[in-house]
Amino acid sequence: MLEREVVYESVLDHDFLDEIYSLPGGHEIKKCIQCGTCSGSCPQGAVMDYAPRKIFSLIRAGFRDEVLESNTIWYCSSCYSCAVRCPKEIKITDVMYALKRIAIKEGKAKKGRKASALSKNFVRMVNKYGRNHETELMARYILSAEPFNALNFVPQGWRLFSNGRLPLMPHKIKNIEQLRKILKKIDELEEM
Amino acid sequence: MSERIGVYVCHCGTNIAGRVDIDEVVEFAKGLDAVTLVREYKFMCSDPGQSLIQKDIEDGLINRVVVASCSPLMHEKTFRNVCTRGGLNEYLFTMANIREQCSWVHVDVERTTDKAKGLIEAAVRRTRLQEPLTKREVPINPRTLVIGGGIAGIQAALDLAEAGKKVVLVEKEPSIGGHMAKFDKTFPTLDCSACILTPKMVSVGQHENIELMSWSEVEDIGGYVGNFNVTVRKKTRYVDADLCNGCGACWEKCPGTRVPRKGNVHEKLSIGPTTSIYIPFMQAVPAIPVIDADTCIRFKNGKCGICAEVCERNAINYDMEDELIEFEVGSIIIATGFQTFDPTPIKRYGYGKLDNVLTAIEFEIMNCASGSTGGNIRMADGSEPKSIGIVHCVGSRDKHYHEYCSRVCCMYALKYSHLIKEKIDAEVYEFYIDLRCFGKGYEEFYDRLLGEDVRFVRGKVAEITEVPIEEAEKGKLVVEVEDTLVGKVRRIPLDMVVLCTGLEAHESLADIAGLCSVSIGKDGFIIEKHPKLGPVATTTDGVFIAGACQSPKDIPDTVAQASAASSAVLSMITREKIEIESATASVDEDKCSGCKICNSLCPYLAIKYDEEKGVSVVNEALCKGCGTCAAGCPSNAISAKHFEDRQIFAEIEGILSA
Amino acid sequence: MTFEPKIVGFLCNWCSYTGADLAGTARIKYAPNIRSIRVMCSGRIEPTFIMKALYEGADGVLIAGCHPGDCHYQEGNYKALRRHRLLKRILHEYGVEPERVRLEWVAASEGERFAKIVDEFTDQIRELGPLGIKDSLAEAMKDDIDPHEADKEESGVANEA
Amino acid sequence: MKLKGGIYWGAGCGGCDVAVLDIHEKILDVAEKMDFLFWPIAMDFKNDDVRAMEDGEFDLVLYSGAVRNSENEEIAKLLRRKSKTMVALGTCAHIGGLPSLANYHTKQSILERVYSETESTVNPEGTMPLERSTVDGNELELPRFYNTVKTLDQVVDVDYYIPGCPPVPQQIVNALTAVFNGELPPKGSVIGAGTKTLCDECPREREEKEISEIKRPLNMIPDPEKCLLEQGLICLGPVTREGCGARCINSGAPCRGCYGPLEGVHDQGIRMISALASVIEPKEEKEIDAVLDGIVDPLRTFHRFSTAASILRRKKI
Amino acid sequence: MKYTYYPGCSVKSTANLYQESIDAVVPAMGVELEELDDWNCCGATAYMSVNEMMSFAISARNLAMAEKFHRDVVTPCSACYLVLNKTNRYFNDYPEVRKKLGVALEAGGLSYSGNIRVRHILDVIINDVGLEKITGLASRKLEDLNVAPYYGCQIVRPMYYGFGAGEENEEGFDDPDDPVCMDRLIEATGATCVKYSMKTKCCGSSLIGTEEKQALKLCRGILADAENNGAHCIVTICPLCQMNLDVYQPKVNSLFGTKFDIPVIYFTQLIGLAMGKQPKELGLERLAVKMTRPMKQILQGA
Repeated sequence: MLEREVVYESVLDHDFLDEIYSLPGGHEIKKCIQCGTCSGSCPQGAVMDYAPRKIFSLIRAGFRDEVLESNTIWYCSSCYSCAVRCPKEIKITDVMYALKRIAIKEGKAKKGRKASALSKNFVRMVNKYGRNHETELMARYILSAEPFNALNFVPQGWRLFSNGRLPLMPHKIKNIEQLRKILKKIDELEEM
Repeated sequence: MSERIGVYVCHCGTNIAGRVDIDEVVEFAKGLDAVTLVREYKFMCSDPGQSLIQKDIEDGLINRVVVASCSPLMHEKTFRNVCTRGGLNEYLFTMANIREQCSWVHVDVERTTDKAKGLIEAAVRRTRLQEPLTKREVPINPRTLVIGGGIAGIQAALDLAEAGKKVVLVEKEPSIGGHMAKFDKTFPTLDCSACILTPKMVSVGQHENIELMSWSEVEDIGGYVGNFNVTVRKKTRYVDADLCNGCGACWEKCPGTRVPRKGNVHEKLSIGPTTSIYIPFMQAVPAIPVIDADTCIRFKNGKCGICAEVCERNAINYDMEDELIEFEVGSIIIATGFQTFDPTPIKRYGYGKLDNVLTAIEFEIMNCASGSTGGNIRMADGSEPKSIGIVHCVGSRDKHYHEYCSRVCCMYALKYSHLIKEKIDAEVYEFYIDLRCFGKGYEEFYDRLLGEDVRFVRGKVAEITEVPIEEAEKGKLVVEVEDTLVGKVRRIPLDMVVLCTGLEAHESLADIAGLCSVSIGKDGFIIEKHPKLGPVATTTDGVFIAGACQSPKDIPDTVAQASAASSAVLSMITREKIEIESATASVDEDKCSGCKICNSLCPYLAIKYDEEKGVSVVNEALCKGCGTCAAGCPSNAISAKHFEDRQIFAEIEGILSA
Repeated sequence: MTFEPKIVGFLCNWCSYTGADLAGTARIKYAPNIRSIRVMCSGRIEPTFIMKALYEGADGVLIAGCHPGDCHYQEGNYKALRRHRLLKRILHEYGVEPERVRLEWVAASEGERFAKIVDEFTDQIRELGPLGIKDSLAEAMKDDIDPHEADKEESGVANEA
Repeated sequence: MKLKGGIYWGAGCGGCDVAVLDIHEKILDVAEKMDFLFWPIAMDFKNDDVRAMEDGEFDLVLYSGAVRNSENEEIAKLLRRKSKTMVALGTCAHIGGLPSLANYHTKQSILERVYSETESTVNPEGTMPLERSTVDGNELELPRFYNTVKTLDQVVDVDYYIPGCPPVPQQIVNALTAVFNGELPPKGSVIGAGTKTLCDECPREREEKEISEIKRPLNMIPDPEKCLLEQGLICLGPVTREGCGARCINSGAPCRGCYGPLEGVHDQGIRMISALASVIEPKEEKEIDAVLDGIVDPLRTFHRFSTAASILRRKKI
Repeated sequence: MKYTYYPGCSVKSTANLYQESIDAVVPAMGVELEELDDWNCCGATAYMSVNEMMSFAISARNLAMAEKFHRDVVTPCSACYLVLNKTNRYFNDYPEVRKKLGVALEAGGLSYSGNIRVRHILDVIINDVGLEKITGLASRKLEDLNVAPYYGCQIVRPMYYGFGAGEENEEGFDDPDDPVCMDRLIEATGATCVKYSMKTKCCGSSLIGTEEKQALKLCRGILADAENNGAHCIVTICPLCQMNLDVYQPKVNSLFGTKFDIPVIYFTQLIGLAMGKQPKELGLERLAVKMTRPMKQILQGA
């Protein structure tokens, strides 16, 4: 049997591009001309495994796991600098969101363990109260993601608390049931 | 004689047959009223296809023709000619477009076939009611108007003049020459731009067949092919052209200061005098100065008059006014050229804010040996840059600005690299997305540059900043860019950055196009008659295009198109007569009550009210057949020939029946 | 089976018909529900044509001309616009949803846009359902029969049978 | 031999019959040439008497009014059978007339409006007309009320039309004279009216039109010399056949279109829409709409007399 | 001028000082903010990372509730501003989104037609109230106060703004790379505007919990550029930016060995100061990085 260490087509996922393409806002992705404006504009470009431009070429070529397991998507801080500059008007930030969701759903968010923990806790908070409750969010997040690093958060917490900026009690919206009904309906629709 | 319609269904290879069930369509057509003959053929437009129709007409089998094939915009003319050759009036023919608007755009064979049937039935029903129309011919005025005196206009005007035809060349600037007059060298051969352009400019100025109207603008165009009426505004120069001998005494002594362009610290870069009375550059044709009234001291406070004093020929006249000149021509060549994209809106490139960020045109003038820097490349502080970045695709290939590729930037950018390397000892970076070196000798030029140690970085520049992070960046412009081939974001400190601004349609083009009734595409350029087969003609007969008014072009392509346009004009003039639209509107005087509703509807003023008869009358020579008046006529007295109500009603019935 | 509307397009020669051709040249796919009639200018399009098309069975009518300012005949499209604005005001009283008659500007360069408009319009009309003017007329007339005549006819039919 | 004539009044106001009487002493000339055997408004002659006649026995029948119910239709068909020449007299028979405005409603909604909804109606039992009812043991019958008002030629074959609401008496005289002298134009023609539109006989001065505001007669006093349309009044003169002598216009009121459209015009009201919109001044959608807002009830303004003859004929049900 | 007010979660907690200053200054401008009853969280960046459609749905609930008032919605938070606008954009541009949201809202007894404009309070103050009015209200002399305007990233992202189907507000209300509206506002208050480059660079707020070091690096860049250009304080418009640059400033110092001491205040606090209000009325004492001595001196007119 011959052997050559190259990337074989059989290991690539050629449906990945269309998967992203078919999402609302994903349409422009096929138009990328690999100019690099996004990477050059990204504040985190340097620390990412692959800067945004390369993410697009990886998606095109079908390197599904490389994309979903990269730290890139978790380093995106949603500043939209890339998206606002992209000459092809690709909604880059929105694509990053889509990748985050797929990664979380498929359990590929290893490098985004903390970010996904924070996001999930945030969602739990909103679903519970209708609003975010900073204090509880941070407490839950630290417990679930960084229990050994809890002390790190204390000084900031104190600075907020001592200046009267950290309410201890959550605010629950009156019609939380309505919000939940809406969410439940979305859930049903997404299932279909 | 009853109607005997022949229906000819074209396969167009598989273009139609691949999506439309031809057999079914043929069977269907056979069953339609008045259809006496149905044939199918692989390519109706081919010689054998055409002969098929011609023979059927000649044999007396049919007296009306329907061809179901491509778009009438493609082949209506072809098949009309077939009818004429066969001895049938060409207006007894209709095309059913079952390709562009049917087989090419739909997927489902059954439904596409159904649609084809509907379109054919519509055509058949309409054809039954069509009436023969007589061709009209009008004489062609052999004089031509050329709008724009850049290299395109110059070339077109000279070609025509050399053929012995009269030309009026209108240029809105004080001199002809256009952008090419500002260039030092031209790619890829590096010829001296002035050396090749100046002789042509001089011939224009001296040619007995060319009437040059510089510092003039076209105000109005009326009429139609072969017979256009043109009104030109000759702007006042405040200098009598008949007296002035171009000695230059006036601008040498003028105390006023004119700013050639607004933008940044380089706004005074100029290839001509920056005085208030000026010629745009030394080789100007005509070499007659113009007073810039905005900066002239005389016009500001009446306190000067030096130019008039020094003029030995008393050519200065501060009271001169604009003149309107009217004349007639038979054809028009639009050669309004381009303007460069203004990069000010792209804030992240800092143009206008960062002194040493220049546009391509500024850099071009800076390089021009006869310009204000004497061809020396200098920073705002006068010193020589040690490193220069050249940024490609500024305003091009970008949905926020222009989606198209400006086509010339890659090559002029490479030319800059070469000029810089030739003139000074500086590092040069080319920041590009793709290098498009497609013309004759272009790739070879790129190859040459690769050997000249130019640093190529593949990546669109994200940002140009003056905020340093490293010591070496202090006092420099820093380009942030992803080097996409390396996959790293780089920061590159530079002394000067040149923005390769794209080409866009000249701001005057939309007005000119409106005057000539030609369409502008969404890119802002003129839409040619056909992108491949009619690149110099427009949708308006008698109006042709040359150069960058059609799309961004380099000099060789522009010159080629200009010559093509002039030869198209020549072939038209040589015919001396031209057929014009027969499908005009006409008024049935027995029905018209003279309500005057139609009188204001005609954009060509072809409808006049006849006081004596008390009815409105259409001047068919002026009518272009739009049919607006017919639709507005409340009494059905006006009919739009070939688009009569009953014909369209029949079409509606047909299109909905199958 | 889903309802497939019949749509008649009236396209001006210079912009919209050319734009529709461009969609073809570029092989952009769109719904086959539209069948177009070419006129030289959108200014030629009489509201009468539209009523006629609706009467003859069109479920929707698309009028397309050059963008404002771009008319090949300078101003024909403004006339089309004004006629359309006025016509729309009366349609609902005929029981015709005004959305069934749509005016769009399509430039010669806008093949993609033409396709998009057709698809969108087709969906919209599909949602509105069939117009069926003739059926509705027949339905309305069904009752408009002299009861005696009807008796006679019925018995007549019975006799023949 | 004296000719035999008949006059019938379908769904209409009777104005056409009055117009016939309004030919004054000329009626004597007519009576000399023709015997009117059937004229319900003026004399007693039963339907059965007509039925008893030979087919084609009438030389001329003038039918006025639209066809609105089964009786109208029955008589129209009967008269058609019995006459050589059938003339639609007046706007209603010609193009539907005012009664055909009912086509924007349904039979049901009209009955409800008339028998229960109108402000002056007291009908607590909700009594509605019945086609058949029994009174004192006798079965009574009413003609069927139609959903759709029709023109005469939508029901029977019509030979000629005399338009107008009502027709100008002189026109009736002209038409009758033509019949008497055997000088009839081709079948299907409009007789007694012109071939051009009203503008032809309108005495007002006309210019090119650019309308920037639509006005109503109650809000202005129009210039007596100038075209009313140019002054912003909706005048249907341009889409209406001449022949009336510009009656309304001469009294300062705009034409409302009773003489119907010219030959070849498929829909009078829609044609007016096209003509009027053509000469409205603005180009911007909003400004156009602002001008059009001045037209109160555009549909019934343009189709006041011609709904039954319009392309769509009635509101979709 | 009456608006429907959508404060957002932060303004009700960690950014309560923002709210205090808004309450203190807007009445004088003739602006009336009526808080949307029972509003819920917009979803911010975090919700979007888990479920896009639900994120749009919770946003849409707010828009639907606001629609019946037929007034513009005003929010002081850049994140809420972007998220609500983006929801509008997707709702109007993507029929599948519109459909789903319509059905979901219906389940909650609500409906939305996509016609609510969401605006940032900065936009309202600059474009509806107008700078002349601000100048007119300014009584305290601030010309010695060097203020660095920090716009942050999410306020100038025109691709999501404009409203109605297919309609795009090409320009947003300022340029994405070089916004100047707050510069003008600072000048209108009488203070001196500091020109510096980092005014639209991301502060890393959404990374602060997860990739703290990276976020702090971004903060450092902004603080350094402002300091190098002589800023006494930074003025911001977003609760998330403020918290990052203010509360985490000591941490930036300890991590990178810098000595930043730059108060980060809200633009409404600056306006309040110009109007002559006391720091306490404006919530200024709640800052983590307290007002510096030079700053206090300037305020006292010394």
